[in-house]
Amino acid sequence: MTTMEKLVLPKLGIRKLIIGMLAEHRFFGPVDDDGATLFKQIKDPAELDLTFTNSTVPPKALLFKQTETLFKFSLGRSVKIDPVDITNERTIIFGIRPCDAKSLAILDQVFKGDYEDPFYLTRRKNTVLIGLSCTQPGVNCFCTSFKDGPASSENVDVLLTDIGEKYYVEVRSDKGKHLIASMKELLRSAKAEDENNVTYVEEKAIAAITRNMNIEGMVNKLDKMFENSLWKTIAMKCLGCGVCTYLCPTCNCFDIQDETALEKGARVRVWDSCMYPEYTLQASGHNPRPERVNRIRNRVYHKFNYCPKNYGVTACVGCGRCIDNCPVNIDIIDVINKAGEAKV
Amino acid sequence: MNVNPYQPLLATIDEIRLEVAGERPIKTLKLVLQEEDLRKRFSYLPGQCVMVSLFGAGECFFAISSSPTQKGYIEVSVMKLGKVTSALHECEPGDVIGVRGPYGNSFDVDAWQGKNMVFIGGGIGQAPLRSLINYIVENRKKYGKIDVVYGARTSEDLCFKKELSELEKRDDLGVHLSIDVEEEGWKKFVGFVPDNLLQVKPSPKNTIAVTCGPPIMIKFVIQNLLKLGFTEEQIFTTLEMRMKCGIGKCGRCNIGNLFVCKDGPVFSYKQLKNIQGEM
Amino acid sequence: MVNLDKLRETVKEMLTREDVKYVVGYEKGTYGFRVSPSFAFIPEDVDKFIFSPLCVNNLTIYPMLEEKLPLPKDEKEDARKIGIVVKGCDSKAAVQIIQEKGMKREHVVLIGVPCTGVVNPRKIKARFSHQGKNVDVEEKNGKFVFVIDGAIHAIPKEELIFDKCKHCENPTPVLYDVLLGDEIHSTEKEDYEEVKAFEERSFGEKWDYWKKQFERCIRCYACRNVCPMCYCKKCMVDQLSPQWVRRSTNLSENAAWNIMRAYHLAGRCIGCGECERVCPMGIPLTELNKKLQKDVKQIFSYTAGLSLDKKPLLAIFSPEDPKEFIL
Amino acid sequence: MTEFEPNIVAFLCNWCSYAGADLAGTSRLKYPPNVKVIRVMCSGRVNPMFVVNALQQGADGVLIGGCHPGDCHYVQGNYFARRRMAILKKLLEYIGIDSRRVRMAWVSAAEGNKFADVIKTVTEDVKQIGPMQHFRRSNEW
Repeated sequence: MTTMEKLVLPKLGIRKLIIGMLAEHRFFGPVDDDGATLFKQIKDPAELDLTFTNSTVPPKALLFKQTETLFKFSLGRSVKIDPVDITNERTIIFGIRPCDAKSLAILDQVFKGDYEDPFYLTRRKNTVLIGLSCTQPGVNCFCTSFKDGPASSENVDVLLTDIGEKYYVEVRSDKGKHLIASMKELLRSAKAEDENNVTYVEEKAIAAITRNMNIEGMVNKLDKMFENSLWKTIAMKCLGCGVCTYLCPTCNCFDIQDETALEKGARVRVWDSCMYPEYTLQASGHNPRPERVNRIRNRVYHKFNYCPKNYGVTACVGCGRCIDNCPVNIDIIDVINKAGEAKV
Repeated sequence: MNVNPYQPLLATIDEIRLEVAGERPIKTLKLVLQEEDLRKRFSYLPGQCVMVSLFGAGECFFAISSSPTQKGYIEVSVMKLGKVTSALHECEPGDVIGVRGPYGNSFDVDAWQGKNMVFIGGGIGQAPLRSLINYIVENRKKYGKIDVVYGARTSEDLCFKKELSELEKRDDLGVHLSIDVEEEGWKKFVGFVPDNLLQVKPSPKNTIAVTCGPPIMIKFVIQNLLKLGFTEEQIFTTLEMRMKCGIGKCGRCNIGNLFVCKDGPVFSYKQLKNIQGEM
Repeated sequence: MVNLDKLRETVKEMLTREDVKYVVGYEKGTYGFRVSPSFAFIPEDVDKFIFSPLCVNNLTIYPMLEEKLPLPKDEKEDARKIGIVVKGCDSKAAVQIIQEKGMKREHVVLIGVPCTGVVNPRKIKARFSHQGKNVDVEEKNGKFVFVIDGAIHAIPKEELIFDKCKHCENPTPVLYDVLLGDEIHSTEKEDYEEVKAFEERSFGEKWDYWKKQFERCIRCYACRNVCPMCYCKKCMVDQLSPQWVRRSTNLSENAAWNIMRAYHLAGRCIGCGECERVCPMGIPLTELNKKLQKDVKQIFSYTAGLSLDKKPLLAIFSPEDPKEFIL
Repeated sequence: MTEFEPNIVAFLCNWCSYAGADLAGTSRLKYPPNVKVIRVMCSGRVNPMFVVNALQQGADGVLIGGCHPGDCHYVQGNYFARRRMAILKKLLEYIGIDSRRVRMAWVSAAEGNKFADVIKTVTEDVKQIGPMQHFRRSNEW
């Protein structure tokens, strides 16, 4: 989808733009929540904090909820299932970073397919993504390692880039076009000078990204090093907590459990982590992945070997959250680069 | 978009047969879907599985142990082991549970027509094989020589005893039962299933071997089959992993990049040989 | 803080002993002010070892994380010792685990490091949020000193120090096999000021505060997995039959988790602050731990991690235990 | 508006307080019907998780009944329970739960009256504090 329109929006207009959107949409944006930045529903543009680098919990949590009721049931002799009506309220996620938007494109592939996941896909269909380019990438950002950038707009409907006292507005999809149509009076068409500013801002942001992960030929390399000692070395440090998977925008693993209260109950889907031993523990006591080395190797292979084989895309967008939040500094860039250099 | 693949169809437990008593009890549940037309349209092939859910306890991924030739119902054989299976063992006929599926691939019964078949089962692993065996026995003429090699820890742990004894009476197939430990009154083979297989010594010519049982047994059965001259295309197995969604979304049942619930549970040894992953 | 050569020399010598499997210490991290646990199996691995005010990890977790898988018949378990570099607070964790018979004293070799306070990672990250390149930090006469792109930064300790170090009562490890550097005596006394202040608030105010914190918890269990005292084979939240805590994330289950996590550390938590450091949502978990630490000291005059032969708090009782609340 | 009737869950130790409750019943003593009894073999059996779980599932107050110090059938069960509950009450207070919701009582097998009084006091206190909404399970999904 090439860029349809190139416009600019004076910063003063952003408030009116959002108020216009708040009218008929549930509007989610980055909010400072006691030190952690989260995507929350807001009622007033003032609640937004647009100085954030990236949110602690990725916006994936708005579509693939951490706790989701699949259906309710009543127990007793006559069991009855009452399905949950999957809300299709129109939603806007404002301020989503290009890497998180790409992660949604990756998750689409998992939740589509021969069995479609109605919860995620209904919300996805009814959500408009208004991206915000990164002008100050984080310490561990490495989206440029995946031929993406802090201002790439493939996976958003509208991309805003802060170019000083204006926002450069790129409309990339019909959804975006439709949304912007009703607010045309706030926008003006972009001039050449704005174009230069955008390229300048983008290049400055790209230059600020110092970290690089070399994933050239990584799928084949990993095929050859399943038994390599690198995994054991990394696994020694790992605590097996769920931080890296819970905060990863491309992780989609979940658990399904029943919750009951005497004569009624519900089947609930919750996030799960392949780093927990119970993830693959069988009732017989057999566990195909009993040790941390099996689990951490599986997590790396899932993202850099299995997903490329199954869906043709590396399940990593370079957001750096797993690096920032790992208690023992297991650094996925360091891991993959070491895998690249390993003698096989 | 409102089809919810996680929502099961309601089914009634029509009949419960106790196959094995003792510490590791196994019961076969005969499930009948409540809705008439769904019951007719529910078609499956041997080897496919269903997610059986007991509301309030959870869900389990079971191989359908009845043959598709038996219309109007499906059977699953449940060994009492964990939270949901224990709850299933408390059920009585008439209870209502949930069924969704069929999931996974199946045994390639059409491609195997005209071939000799050898089935090597261990313990509860006989459940998916029973579906296949009964299906092939129903279409006996289409297949060559048939050998059923099945073993369990004790004679009491042998599942589907009645059916096996009927098969033993037939002259157009061989049944080779075994138990792990010597028991008084047991005249057949004593020892592990892989050793029993070596003793039966099926010829690999134009033969398909299908095995299912605990991972450790599958490992040695495959080794012995290779010793007997079977090639990797002739060896098939069904695998078991912890399952939650059954439709390839929840990520946990992977062996390498293959999902047991979607790309399996039936795998050829050729597939498994060059897939790197933990079973 | 400690002479690096002495540290590396001691560890190298330790690795030559046949009864030591490996030694776990600290090495430079991969970016900014990060430090990472480092495992030395052979003397060459030791060249990476460092010790600086950035070394916040409590390494006594590692003996507890070793998975003991069933071994094939002929193989014998490799029961050699594990060497661990421990600061003052870390050593108290080792003492408490040994006191609870979580591990045997002879299973670990403790390399004690007298510690004069470590940097709070959140504070230094807030001030230098875009520091990509790895930085070494040293402590010189009351200041944390480090160089970034040629510019020397010397920041008074109070501004960056970890809160637990402000009133540290045991800068010198309470248990060690070898001590690197001479003992440091502290006259500090933990006064639990913030805890006492918080206790004065009304029930409503207290619940509003904790309600907001518990709602933010995403139940990733990093606080559990980083804690040396959390070494149960099957944590209560992982039990399915009966299932005490549901896996869904809402105020009720999050509150139950946080309450029981804090409760299970009563008389056991030695205040290393790891749980709060690793919480991705920044929930002030040490406040709960310090509250119980204060009460347990006041009511039962019991402090965790100080003596090997004392019995754990909840494994003993005394007739003089408080009884006024009993009808 | 109907008056708030608290839900009290009582873990009564089999040898003393349960027998005391029995005696209160056989002697036809009047005491509020709000209590739901769970018999445990000893007050030392009560895991603080039981108390938190009860509060989650709708209890407004929890009572742990045990034998008088020295009478415990298992000699020290009640001493351990006393120490555990003292700590749990402190923790609950710190997060804003009035600790009069979690009570302990020594009731011997012969103290039917005392059992009735204990139930009255606990029910009155909890009725006065109000319903326990803090972290109750909504079960609404």
